[in-house]
Amino acid sequence: MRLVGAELLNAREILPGQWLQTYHAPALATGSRAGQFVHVKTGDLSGFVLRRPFSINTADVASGTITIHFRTVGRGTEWFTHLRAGDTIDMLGPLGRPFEVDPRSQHLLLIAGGLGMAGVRALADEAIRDGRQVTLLFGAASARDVYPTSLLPDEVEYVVATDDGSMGHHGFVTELVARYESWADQAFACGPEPMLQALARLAATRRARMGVASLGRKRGAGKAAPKGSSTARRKAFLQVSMEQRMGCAVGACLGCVVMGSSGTPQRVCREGPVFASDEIEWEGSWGR
Amino acid sequence: MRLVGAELLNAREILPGQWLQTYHAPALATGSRAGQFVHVKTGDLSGFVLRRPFSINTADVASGTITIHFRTVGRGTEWFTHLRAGDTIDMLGPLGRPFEVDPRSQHLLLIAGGLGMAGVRALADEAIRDGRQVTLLFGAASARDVYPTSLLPDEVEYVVATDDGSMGHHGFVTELVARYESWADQAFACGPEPMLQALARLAATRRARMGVASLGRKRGAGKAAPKGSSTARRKAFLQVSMEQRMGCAVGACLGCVVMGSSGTPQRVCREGPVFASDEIEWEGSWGR
Amino acid sequence: MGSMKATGRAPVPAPSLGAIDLSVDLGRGLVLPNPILVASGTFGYGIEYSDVVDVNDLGGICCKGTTLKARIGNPTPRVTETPGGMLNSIGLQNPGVDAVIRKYSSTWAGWKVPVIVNVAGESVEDYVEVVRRLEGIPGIAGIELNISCPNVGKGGLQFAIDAEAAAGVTAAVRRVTDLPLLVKLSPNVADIRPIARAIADAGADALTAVNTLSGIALSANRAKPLLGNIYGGLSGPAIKPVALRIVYEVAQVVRIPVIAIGGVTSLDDVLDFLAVGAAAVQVGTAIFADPTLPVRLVSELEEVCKARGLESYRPLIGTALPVRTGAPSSKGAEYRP
Amino acid sequence: MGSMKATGRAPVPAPSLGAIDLSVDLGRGLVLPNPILVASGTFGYGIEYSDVVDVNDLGGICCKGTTLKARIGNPTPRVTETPGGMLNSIGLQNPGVDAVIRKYSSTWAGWKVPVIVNVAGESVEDYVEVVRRLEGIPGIAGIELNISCPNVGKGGLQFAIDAEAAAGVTAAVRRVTDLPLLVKLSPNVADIRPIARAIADAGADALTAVNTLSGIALSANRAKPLLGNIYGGLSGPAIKPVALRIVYEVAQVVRIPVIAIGGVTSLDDVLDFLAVGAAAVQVGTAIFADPTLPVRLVSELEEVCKARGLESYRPLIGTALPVRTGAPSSKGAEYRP
Ligand SMILES: Cc1cc2nc3c(=O)[nH]c(=O)nc-3n(C[C@H](O)[C@H](O)[C@H](O)COP(=O)(O)OP(=O)(O)OC[C@H]3O[C@@H](n4cnc5c(N)ncnc54)[C@H](O)[C@@H]3O)c2cc1C
Ligand SMILES: Cc1cc2nc3c(=O)[nH]c(=O)nc-3n(C[C@H](O)[C@H](O)[C@H](O)COP(=O)(O)OP(=O)(O)OC[C@H]3O[C@@H](n4cnc5c(N)ncnc54)[C@H](O)[C@@H]3O)c2cc1C
Ligand SMILES: Cc1cc2nc3c(=O)[nH]c(=O)nc-3n(C[C@H](O)[C@H](O)[C@H](O)COP(=O)(O)O)c2cc1C
Ligand SMILES: Cc1cc2nc3c(=O)[nH]c(=O)nc-3n(C[C@H](O)[C@H](O)[C@H](O)COP(=O)(O)O)c2cc1C
Ligand code: FES
Ligand code: FES
Repeated sequence: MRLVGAELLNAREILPGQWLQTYHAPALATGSRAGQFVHVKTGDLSGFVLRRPFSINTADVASGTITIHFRTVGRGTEWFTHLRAGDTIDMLGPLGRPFEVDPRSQHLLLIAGGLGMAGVRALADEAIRDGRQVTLLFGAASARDVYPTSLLPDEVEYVVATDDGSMGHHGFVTELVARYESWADQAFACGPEPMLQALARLAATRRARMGVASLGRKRGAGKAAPKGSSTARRKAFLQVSMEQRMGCAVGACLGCVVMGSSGTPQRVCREGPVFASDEIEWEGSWGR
Repeated sequence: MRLVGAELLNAREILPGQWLQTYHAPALATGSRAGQFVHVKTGDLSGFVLRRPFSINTADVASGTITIHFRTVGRGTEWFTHLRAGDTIDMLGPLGRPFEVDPRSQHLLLIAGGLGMAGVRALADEAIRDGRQVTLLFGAASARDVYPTSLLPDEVEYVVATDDGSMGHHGFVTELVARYESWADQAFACGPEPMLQALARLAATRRARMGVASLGRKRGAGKAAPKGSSTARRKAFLQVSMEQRMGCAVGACLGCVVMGSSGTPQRVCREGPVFASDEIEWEGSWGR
Repeated sequence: MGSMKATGRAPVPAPSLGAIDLSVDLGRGLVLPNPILVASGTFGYGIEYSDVVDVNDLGGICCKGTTLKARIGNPTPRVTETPGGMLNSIGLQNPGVDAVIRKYSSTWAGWKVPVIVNVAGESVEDYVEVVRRLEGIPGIAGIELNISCPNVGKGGLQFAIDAEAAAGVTAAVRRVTDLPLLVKLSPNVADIRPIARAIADAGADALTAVNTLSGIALSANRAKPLLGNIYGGLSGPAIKPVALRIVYEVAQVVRIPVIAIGGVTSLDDVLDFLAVGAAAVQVGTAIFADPTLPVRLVSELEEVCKARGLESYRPLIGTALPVRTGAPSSKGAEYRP
Repeated sequence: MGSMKATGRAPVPAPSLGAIDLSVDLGRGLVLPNPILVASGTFGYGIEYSDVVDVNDLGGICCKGTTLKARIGNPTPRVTETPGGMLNSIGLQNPGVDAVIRKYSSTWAGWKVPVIVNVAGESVEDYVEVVRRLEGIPGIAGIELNISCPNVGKGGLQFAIDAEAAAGVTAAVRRVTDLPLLVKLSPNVADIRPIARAIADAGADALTAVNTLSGIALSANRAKPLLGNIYGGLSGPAIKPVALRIVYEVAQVVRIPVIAIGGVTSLDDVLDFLAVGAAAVQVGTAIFADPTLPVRLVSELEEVCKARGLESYRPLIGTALPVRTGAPSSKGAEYRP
């Protein structure tokens, strides 16, 4: 984790109200892994008190740049849209724990809902780089909100679902999962909590339903690594990237927790944002 | 008084930490008189709660522009220095009551201390336009803070005093007044309160000291207009432009008062900012 | 009204076709045309902003605090900005009740907008006498008691921080007037609920919440506090979470209308205060930066109702309140953070 | 210390040549290397920011609130931003005093910076037992009592809003420990002075002021409050004028050191709090946006002293306080704005 001055090189509104910004920040480009995020400070005369967390959407070591992809949902995100090329802002990162891909996984299923794309986007690059096959299922409200293919690596199989059927599958992205479940060695998801919850249910029943191709089973039930450890996550079929309002983003304030299946709150900024789906207490009303 | 959107055309740092900004605001350029001010709103994402008051430094009807001249003393004034040409800000104005020049006054003595220049600057233009003679006495800490001659009309006789003697008279600008007191038909001042207080003392004793050329005497003591009326001010030898922290700047909040010699608080934004020197209670500790 | 606040259901007077019913009935015949008022001390006597605001578009005007005798107020400086807010210590400068009546009441009588006179005093007798003089004057639609004043009778203890004193002054004023009586709560207390209940029981027609938080700022050289009066009142967006909390608490323990004040700068703020049970909202500090805000809020509120297919704004009231189960709580301040 | 605060004159230990003496003596052997601490709950256990902050540059660390048993804390959301501030309702999530000692005390023992454990409880017995277990553990330099908690024994009434209860818990804890005892005041009271005096008389070594103001925020759909716990604590620049006022009041009525907290974001804020009588300052919310701020403040404070030709920062303390004439005031809250 570092404090770095990141210079805005380029900003584009890639979708209505959705921005893609490229920053020069070599330390972050080099030091980060897919699934991690940055905590970004607004300007001195902005009057904002808290930083804003954004996933590292892509990282390019060669050019020493990272991108963030965000939607303007409030005053803070709007503030960032007023930045101009050449402006430098203060980023704290890379933060949180990354996605853990099992070395033996060949087929990665990425599932993104809306802005969740920014959460898994970097993993697509990493996986392609490592010679894996990637299918990306993306769900949006309608065609106008669909992330442009042009911004994805050609190698990625990109499947779209829209709530209104204006593009791709008519319905929820989760409905597409069944088709790829057996093909996939592991799945990685980011998006609205109900979507992640639905996926977690599928994952939980997966072994029972399909009997096959669960990495867990392959290596025998015996030597299970401790929950939450990188090893355990690497073995998990489904990893999810969670969101929560944040204060410090370094584990100090306990503002960002989600309830763990262990019964103890887990810090999204420290134990997360990526979790194995079985680490989270999906049922129950705590904090919902 | 109006709410107008003013577009920044041009901004220059004319002295260290002092800025001259030109705004396109026809309604203000046309409708305002020397001595009035504007109450300016900072931007929506700036986090500031109050507007900032600035004298209308100059107004040009032809181009529909006004200028403000300010020093960065805090976060608000700093905010204005970050504006770029083309940005539009919200100005409330013209506000307050202007300087009142007696039609028969030929020789006007303007006295400015530091940023007080912005308070009397427009009066110089008006007086020259009306064919009057203007001597402007200006006091600053040191040569580096002296308002550039190039920004004044050629017709103005410009006399400078500096506290450190690095330019012009070595000492306070008030020490220069004696030389011009008899020449002047009326005097108009803006600057730090101690300076205005010193000038008010001089003005109060003027008739006794000089016996001559007091407009008041010329027209006989009899028919005195009510204190604070434009007529009374027009007859006053010395008019001062006061400063006070402001909320509304329209007379509603009573935040900006100075104690009047009448014993009732006077609103700088409404009865002022210009007052005849004898309207103010200069002695006494109230509000000091 | 109380239950209405809690549930959003209320006898809605049939609105003139198409138009949204924004009217607020505060009782005793005082019906505000809409729920957006301007707060005492921030809009003078209603005339100062007339160049830029048509007062008749407002739901109501609370004029500057008025006392029995004229007051020159506190020494300057009287205002300064703070992060997200401002401090003021005007010290109730005003010409006294008789001059206020003489100078403004006839103008007010000509206005469609109800003018509510904010009344301050240093003893129960002061309040009573001021209100007695306002009683029956055309152009005066109601009274708002500013009880954040020291009770000389009680060694300077503010009426507002003592349930008994607050109820006492309310009851005394109630006895001498049939004017709609609003009482304004102070946020500078550990638990507002017993105070709010006592004032309601003493006969107030409505409560306004909140007045300013007590704070200070320092002069540049730090040799003394900045404000001439040392202490000032904190207002503006900075205090909104506190005001929202207090309205939330008060709305659950009284059955009279609550008028919310504190940091309103946008329609979202208005909707927030309605949601925690306010029947109307006052805008104060925000007027200084944005004089036309209150009038814009009225039309924006109307738009929202239209967009949601509502005939009245009332269903927006109390949506965030727990549905009241049984009697109002009498519990002390719970553990918070 | 008291008179020192009021006058700026104090026995200044001869500083090592050239260097500015920033040390703060809180009594019972606790001498902070400098007057800039980090506030409880905003700096975890001191280890979380270690990548970007060298804790040994700090004047002190107040760790997260610690209770007898482990607490999972409040439901989420737990934090949100407000104008000029933030609301939090963590609900004292912590592993319990024994786990805190086990996990962190040895690390703390290795640090130069004093670690002060912030203690919370729901009964006098809770507080006493937690402190008893902390007593004598290497690495624990002092205790900060967070008394903004409901006193189950008193029907949930917060210790902090009741002078008697506050003094009671202070005295009880005092009896069982020789550790430096700081007690943290709540701003949610009408008059802090009697409470501060009672706590000082009960044996506290220092007071810290202030904790958060009680506030709420609403969820986007306004169906309920945003925070899982409904109520949250308001902190950040928004509350600085209130914190400054409280420190100003407290410093005038007690003779023990006051440590200021509330909205510090710059050296100017530090100097303001010193000027109203604080002997030291805690930085909280500002750390989230600017983790290196506290450390920078230490060197900036040193620079200011150098620039003013001071050998110690102590002459900066209390400059804005009225020179104390006679006994501390026992007057109630004056009329403010
Ligand atoms: C680990 C992580 C990664 C994220 N990555 C992205 C991303 O890549 N792209 C993107 O568009 N958004 C992302 N978000 C959400 C993003 O942080 C919020 O949309 C943003 O903070 C909203 O700020 P605002 O001031 O515009 O909204 P406001 O609602 O005005 O913000 C008010 C407060 O709530 C917080 N807040 C509001 N919504 C959220 C939210 N959904 N999650 C967390 N905090 C919130 C804000 O940070 C602020 O403190 C991420 C969130 C987390 C926790
Ligand atoms: C009628 C009038 C005309 C003015 N004309 C000019 C001008 O032409 N050029 C110029 O440089 N300055 C002028 N001033 C002063 C100018 O308004 C302040 O310098 C400015 O408001 C400071 O804002 P800030 O946020 O930078 O300072 P801060 O100190 O951060 O401001 C804090 C608060 O105090 C107020 N404040 C601080 N200093 C002053 C002051 N001297 N007078 C009034 N309010 C103050 C601010 O408005 C703000 O509300 C004028 C003031 C008045 C009343
Ligand atoms: C300059 C100023 C003067 C005020 N004068 C009064 C007053 O005379 N009587 C009163 O009851 N409240 C007075 N108030 C308090 C406001 O009416 C209001 O309760 C408070 O400012 C909170 O609302 P806001 O945050 O929208 O400003 C004053 C506030 C300000 C800023
Ligand atoms: C996220 C968060 C958690 C906090 N937890 C505690 C706590 O456990 N115990 C405590 O005494 N104060 C706690 N506080 C209050 C702070 O210590 C401090 O008193 C308050 O935030 C005001 O200071 P600030 O404005 O600098 O943040 C917490 C504050 C925040 C923002
Ligand atoms: S945001 Fe502070 S612990 Fe995660
Ligand atoms: S600033 Fe409000 S009355 Fe002058």
